[in-house]
Amino acid sequence: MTVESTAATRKPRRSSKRAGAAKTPQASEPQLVQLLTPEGERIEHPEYEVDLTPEELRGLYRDMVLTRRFDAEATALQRQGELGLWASLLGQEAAQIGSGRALRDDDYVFPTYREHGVAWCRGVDPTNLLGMFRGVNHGGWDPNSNNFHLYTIVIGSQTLHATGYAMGIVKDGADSAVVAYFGDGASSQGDVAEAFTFSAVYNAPVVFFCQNNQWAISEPTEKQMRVPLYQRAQGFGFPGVRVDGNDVLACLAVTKSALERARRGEGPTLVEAYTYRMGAHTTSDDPTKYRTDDERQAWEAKDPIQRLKTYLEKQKIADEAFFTGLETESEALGKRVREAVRAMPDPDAMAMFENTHADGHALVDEERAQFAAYQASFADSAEEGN
Amino acid sequence: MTVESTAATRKPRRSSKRAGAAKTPQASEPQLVQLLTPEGERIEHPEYEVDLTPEELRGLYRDMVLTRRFDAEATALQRQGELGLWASLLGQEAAQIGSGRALRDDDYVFPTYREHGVAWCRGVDPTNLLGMFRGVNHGGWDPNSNNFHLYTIVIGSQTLHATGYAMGIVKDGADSAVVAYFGDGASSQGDVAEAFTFSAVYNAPVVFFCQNNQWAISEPTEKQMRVPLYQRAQGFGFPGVRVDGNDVLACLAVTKSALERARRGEGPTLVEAYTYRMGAHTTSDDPTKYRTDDERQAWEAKDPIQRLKTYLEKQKIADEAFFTGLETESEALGKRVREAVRAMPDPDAMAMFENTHADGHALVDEERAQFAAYQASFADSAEEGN
Amino acid sequence: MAAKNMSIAKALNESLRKALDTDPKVLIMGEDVGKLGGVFRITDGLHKDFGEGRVIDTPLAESGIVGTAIGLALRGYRPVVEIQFDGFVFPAYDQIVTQLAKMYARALGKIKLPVVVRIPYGGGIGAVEHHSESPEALFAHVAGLKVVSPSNASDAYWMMQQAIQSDDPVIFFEPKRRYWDKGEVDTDAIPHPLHKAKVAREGSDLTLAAYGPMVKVCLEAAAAAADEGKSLEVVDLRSMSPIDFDTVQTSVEKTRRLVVVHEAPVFLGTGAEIAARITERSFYHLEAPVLRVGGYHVPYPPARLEDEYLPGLDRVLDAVDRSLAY
Amino acid sequence: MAAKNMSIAKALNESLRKALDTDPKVLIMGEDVGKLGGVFRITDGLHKDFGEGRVIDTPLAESGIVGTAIGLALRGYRPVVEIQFDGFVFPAYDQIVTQLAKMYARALGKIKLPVVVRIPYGGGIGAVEHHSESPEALFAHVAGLKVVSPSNASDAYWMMQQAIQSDDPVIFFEPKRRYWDKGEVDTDAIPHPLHKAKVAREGSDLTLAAYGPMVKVCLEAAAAAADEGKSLEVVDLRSMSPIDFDTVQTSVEKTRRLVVVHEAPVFLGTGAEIAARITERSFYHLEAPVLRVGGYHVPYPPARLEDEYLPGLDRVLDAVDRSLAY
Ligand SMILES: Cc1ncc(C[n+]2csc(CCOP(=O)(O)OP(=O)(O)O)c2C)c(N)n1
Ligand SMILES: Cc1ncc(C[n+]2csc(CCOP(=O)(O)OP(=O)(O)O)c2C)c(N)n1
Ligand SMILES: [Mg+2]
Ligand SMILES: [Mg+2]
Repeated sequence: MTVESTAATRKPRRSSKRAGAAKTPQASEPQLVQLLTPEGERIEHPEYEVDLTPEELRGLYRDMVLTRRFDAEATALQRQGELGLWASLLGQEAAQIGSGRALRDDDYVFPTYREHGVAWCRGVDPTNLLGMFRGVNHGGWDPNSNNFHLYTIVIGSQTLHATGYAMGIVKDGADSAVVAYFGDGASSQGDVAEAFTFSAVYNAPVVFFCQNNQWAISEPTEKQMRVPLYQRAQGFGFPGVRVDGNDVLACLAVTKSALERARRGEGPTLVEAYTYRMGAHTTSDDPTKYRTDDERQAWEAKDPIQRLKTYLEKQKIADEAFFTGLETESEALGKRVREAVRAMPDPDAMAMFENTHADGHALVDEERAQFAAYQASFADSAEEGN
Repeated sequence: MTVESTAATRKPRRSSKRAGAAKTPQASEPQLVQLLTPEGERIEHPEYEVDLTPEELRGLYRDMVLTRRFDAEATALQRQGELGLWASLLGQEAAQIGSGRALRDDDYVFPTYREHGVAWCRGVDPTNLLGMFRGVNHGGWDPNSNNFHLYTIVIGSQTLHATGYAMGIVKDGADSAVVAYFGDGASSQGDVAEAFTFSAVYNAPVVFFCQNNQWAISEPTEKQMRVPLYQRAQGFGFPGVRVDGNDVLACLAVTKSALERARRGEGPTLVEAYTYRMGAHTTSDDPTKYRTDDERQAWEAKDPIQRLKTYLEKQKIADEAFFTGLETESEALGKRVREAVRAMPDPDAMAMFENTHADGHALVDEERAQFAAYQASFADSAEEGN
Repeated sequence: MAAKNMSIAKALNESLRKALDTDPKVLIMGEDVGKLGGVFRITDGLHKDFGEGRVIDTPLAESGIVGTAIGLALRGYRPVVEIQFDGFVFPAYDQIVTQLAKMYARALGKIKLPVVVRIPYGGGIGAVEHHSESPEALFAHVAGLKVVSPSNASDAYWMMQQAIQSDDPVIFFEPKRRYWDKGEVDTDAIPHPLHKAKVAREGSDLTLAAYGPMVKVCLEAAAAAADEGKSLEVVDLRSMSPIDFDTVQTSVEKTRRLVVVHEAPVFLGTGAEIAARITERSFYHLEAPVLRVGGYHVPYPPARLEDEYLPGLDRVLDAVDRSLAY
Repeated sequence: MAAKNMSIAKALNESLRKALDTDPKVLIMGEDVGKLGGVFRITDGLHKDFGEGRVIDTPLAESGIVGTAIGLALRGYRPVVEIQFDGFVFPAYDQIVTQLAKMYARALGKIKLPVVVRIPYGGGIGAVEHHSESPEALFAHVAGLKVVSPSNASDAYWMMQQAIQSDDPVIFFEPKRRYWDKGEVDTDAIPHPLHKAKVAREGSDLTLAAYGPMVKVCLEAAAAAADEGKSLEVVDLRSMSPIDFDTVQTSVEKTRRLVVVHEAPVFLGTGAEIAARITERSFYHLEAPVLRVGGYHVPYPPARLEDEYLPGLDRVLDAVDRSLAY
C-alpha cells in the first residue's frame, strides 16, 4: 500500500504546474522594514525612524530578556507538571515588545494566547497569564485594568472584538487606538477578513498586528497564503507593511506609525511582523514531525535579543553591570513566577457556578444548589462513617 | 427626541474626518474593461478581445432579450400570486449572458439566487428555476444535468463549494473550470475570503464572478468596501479585473480569459462586473425607502440590451425580421412559463419526508409513519361522518 | 400614559426607540436596519431620528456583526443586533457560542456583555428556504446565553426593554408571523420578570405549554376544546433559557397532563427538556406522558407544505385527545 | 485476519488507511492532518503513504474546510474532514447546518453528500478552554445530519468504515480521552449496523444509557453496583441521530428504570430526548422518572474543576440510587 497504488495519485495532467504556480510568488520575499540588522547594525529607513534614549534602548532589551525568562520558566513549570500547557513566545520577543512599547496607556490590546511579551508591556502581572495554562481559570484577569483583553483561543475571533472596540472609540470621540494580534494561520479565518472589512468601512482606529512566525502548528505559511500577507490590506482599502519581526526597533517604529495613523482618523493598518517560532507550537507539540532543525538554526542567527545586545554593547549603551543586574532580575522573576504558580490554589468546586451571568440564571442556581447538596452528602456519609 | 438629544451623537472629534477618509477612494472609479460603449460603439481594449460572428452576436442579444422576458414574466407571476417571491435580474443581463456564454459544457457554475441568465446559458429550463420561488421545492433540479448547481440563498456559501469542486477538477486532471457567482454584499462574508484563500493556496481553477450591482438590498457598496472590490484579489495572490457589467462583449471576453487562465493551471481570478440592479432587491422589497429614482435613470442610459441593439442595428447585423421574430419568441416563452407555473402542482404532504437522507433515517421513517396515520385519521373520520 | 393598541412589530419598534432615547449607549446594528428600517420594518424611523451613529447598517457578515457588537459592548455600549432571518444566524454562531456566551465566565465576571441578538424566527409566512426556522434549542443548550421569545405586543415591548437592560447577552426570538398581531401595550406598567412564564389561560384538564408564535395556536386550541367541554390551561413560557419550570410544574400538578408545542423539530427541541424535567419533578402527578407537538425531523419544507409541517389547531387537539385518553 | 488488540486511536487510523486504500475517492482534510498526523496522531503515517493529494493540510479555516469538502463531494469525492477540537467546529457550523445538512433535500435527492466530519470531543484530558466540549446535541437536533460516537476500538474501526461508506453526511464524534484505551478489533467481522445501539452489559434492575466516553464510566458503575448486589444493564447508544430507541425501550421495559449519562450539559442534551421519548413509549413500565447525569449549565470549567463537572462513578451511582429509591 503505497502512494502509487491509489488512483487519485495518478499524476494529474497539470498538477505539477499548478503547484509550481502556487509557490512562485512566495519564493522571492519582499523587503522588510528593518532598522537593526541581525548583526546589530543600526540602519536607516526612508519612512520609519525611532529616536530612543539609551535608557529606552536598555528598557527594550530588559523587556525582551525578562519576557524570555518568564517564558522559559513557564515552559519549565509545564514540564514539572505545574502547568497543563504552555504556548511559548520564544523568538517573537522583538515583535511583541516593539509593538507593545509603541502603545499609549489608553490604547487597547486584543491578544491571541501567545502575547506574553505584550502583556508584560501593558503591566499585566505575568503570573496572571498562567492561570489558564495551569487550569485554574480561563484567563480571569480584568481586561480594563491594563487595557489588555483576555487571551482568545478560537483563532481570529478577537480581531472582530478589536474592531468593534475601535468603532466605540470613534463614537466616543477619543483618539486612542486598538491593536489586534493574530498569527499567520489565523489570516485564513473568515473572521479576520470580516474584521478587515468592518474596520475599513467604519474607518476604525485598529492596527492588525500579525506575527507571521512561519508556522501554524505544523503548517507552513504556504498552506495559508500565496503571496505575503501584508499585501492583503490594500485590497481592503488600507495599508499593509512587512516589518522585520526580530528587530525590536523596526517593530516599535512601524507600530507607532500605524497607531498615529489610526489616531489621526485614517483608519486601520495591517502590520506583518516577519518572525519565527523558535520553539514548539505549545508544550504538547512535537516539531520534529514536520520541520528540520536547519531552519531553526538559520533563524537563531537572527535572534531578536542577541542583535539588540550586540548593538548595545558596540554602542556602549549598556555595560557589564547592566547585564549582570538584568541577570539577577531575571532569576528573581523566574523565582517569583515559580513560587506564585506553585502557590496557586485550585478553585473551589462551587466556583464553576459563579460568573456565568451578571444577572443570574435560574437553572444555574438550581444546579448550584443540587451540586452543593450532593457535595454535602459525602461530608454527611463521611461523618456517618465516623 | 432627535438625533441631537442623545449623548452618542455628540460630534466625535474626528468623526467627520474619518467618514470622509472612508469614502474618498471609492469616489474616483477605476477604469472598466469595455468593448461596447453605452452608445453602442465598438471599442478596442489592449488586453481583451472578442471576435464574434454575426450569428453569435445575434445570439447574445437573443439570450438577453429572452432572459429579460422570462424575468418580467416571473415578476408578473409573483404579483398574480403564482409565486411567493421573485428576485429579478433586471439590468444584469449582460453580466450573466456574457459570463454564461464564456463557459464550456464541462465547466461548472455555482450561482446565487439571481443567476437566471446564467441558467439560461447552461440550458436549464427556466421553469425549473421557479419551483423554489413558488414554494413547491427548494430548487430540486439535478445540478449535474447542466453543470449548474442549485441556487444558494445563504450569502457567500457557494463560493466555497465552487472552490472545493475546482480542487476536485485538479485532482481529476481535467481542464475544465468553475465559476462562482456572488454579489457585492456577499463580498463581506468570511466564507468568500476563505474561498479566496483556499483557491489561491490550491491554485484551483475557479473564476469568482461578482456582480456588483451597487446594492445589497438597501445598502450601497460603501457599506461593504472602501476600495473597488476587484482589487481584493491581488492581496490573495491572484488577479482581479473590473469589467463593464452592462457590456455583454466585455463580460464575455473577460470571463473567457479568466477561464482560460484557470484551464492553463494558473489558478483563480476575480471578475467584478460593474452593473446595476434596476429593480427592487426582490418583489418583497421597496427601494423607494432607500434610493432615488435619478440613480436608476442614469443607469437606464447604460442599459445592456439597448446598447447591443444599437450596435446590431448600426452594423446591420440584425434586421427588422430578426427583431420581430425575437418578439414572437419572447411572447411564446412568456406564455410557456406562465402556463408551466400555473400547472405546477403542490407537492404531496408526504414529500417532506422524502429525500432527507440517501441512506434513510429511523426517526424520519417513524415520523413519516406517524404523519401518514395522522393524515389517514382525517380520512377515517370523514368516512365515519358519511 | 394609557395603554395603546399596537402590533408586535410596532411594540418592538417603540421599545427600541425608548431604549435609544433613554440610554445613549444603546446602538442598533444589522443588515438594512438603517434607511430601510429592516426587512420587517422593526427599526423603521430610528435611523432618521437617531442618526447613523446609533442605527448602524453593517456589512453583510453576521459573524462580523456579532463580533464587533462584542467589541462595542467591551467599550461600554449596549448593542442590539438584528439578524435578518433565523436561517442567517449560523455564520454568527461561532461568535455567539464561543465568545458572547463564554466571555463573562472567562473574565470571572470582570466585564459585561450586554448584547441583544434579535432574530425574527419561525414559519408561516410562505417564505423560501432559511426564512422559517426555529433554532432556539441550539442557543438554549449553550450555557452563558439567555433565550426569550414574546408572544404578544405587551411582552414584545417589555421583554425588549428588559433584554436591553440586562447586563447579560440575550438571544431575542421574534415570532415573525405574529408581527402584525395587535394587542394592548401599557408602557407605564410594571413588567413581568423577563424569565418568568405566564398562565395565558386558566384551565383544569390539561396544560398546554408554548412560547412565541405557538401561544396563539394553543389559545385557539383551548377555545376550541372548551366548546367540547375540555378545560385547557395555556402557559406562555416566554423564556427558553432559563425555563420557568416552577410555573409549568404548578400548572401540571393541577391538570396532571402536559402537551408542549413548538415549531422547532420535536427531536431535541425545548419540549424534550420540559418533558424530561417535568416528568422528573411531577412523576406521581402525571396521568399521561408529556406529549410534544412540533416540527418533524426534516429540513424545513417548501412553503406550500409548511401548513402540514407546522403545528396547527388540529395537531394540538390531536395530542390533547391522546393525552386525555391515558 | 484475526482480531488485533489496538487503541481507539489506532483503530481509527487503520480504518482511515483502509478507506484510503480501498476507495481512491476518499480524501482526508483538516488542519495538521498531514506530516504531523493530526494533533492526536489519528492520521499518522497517512500523508507519507498516500501523498498530499489524498491527505490534505488545509488553511486554518473551518468553514472553508467543510465548504470545500462539500464541493469535493459534489465532484464525486468522499472527504473525511478533521476538526481539531470540539470547540473549533463552530466556525464551520453554518456550512454544516445550512449546506451539508440541507443540500440533499434541496436537490430532491439528485446529488449525494458523502462527507464525514470527525470531531474529537469531550473532556477529561486537562485541556484549556474550547478543548473539552460535547456539542453533539447541537448537531443531533439538526435534520439532515447523522451523528455517531464509538466507545471502543472495534466500534471506532467499523463505525468509521460505515460512516465513510454512507452517502449521507455523518458527524463522527471521537471520545478523545479514550483514544488510548485498547480493545479487540476484528477487521473481518460483520459490523453491527451503524445506527443500532448495543447492550454492553446485561442487567435487570436499571438501565444505564450512554455513548462515547461515558460508556466506560457506566460499565464501571455497573461493576461497582454489582458488588452491592444491584444489576445494571448498560446500553451503548453509539448513534445520537438517529437514536435507537427500540433497544433502549426493550431494556427499560425489562429493568423499569433508566438513567442517561453524557458529558454534555443536561439541559437540552440528548438525555432530554431519550427521557421524553422513553417516557412516552414506556409510560406504564417506568417505576421511576428517567434520570439524567451530565454536565452542568455552565461554560466548561477550567481543567482543575473538570473532575467535579464531568459525570463520574459517584454521580452515576448517586443517580442509580435515586432511581432505585422510587
Ligand atoms: C478556530 C480554531 N481552529 C483551530 C484551533 C487550534 N489551533 C490552535 S493554535 C493553531 C495554529 C495557529 O497558528 P497561527 O495563527 O499562525 O498562530 P501561532 O500559533 O503560530 O502563534 C491552531 C490550528 C483554534 N484554536 N481555533
Ligand atoms: C448569510 C445571509 N445573511 C443575510 C441574508 C439576507 N439577504 C438576502 S440577499 C441579501 C443582499 C445580498 O446582496 P448582494 O450580495 O449584493 O447580492 P444581490 O442581491 O445584490 O444580487 C441579504 C442581506 C442571506 N440570504 N444570507
Ligand atoms: Mg504562526
Ligand atoms: Mg448587490
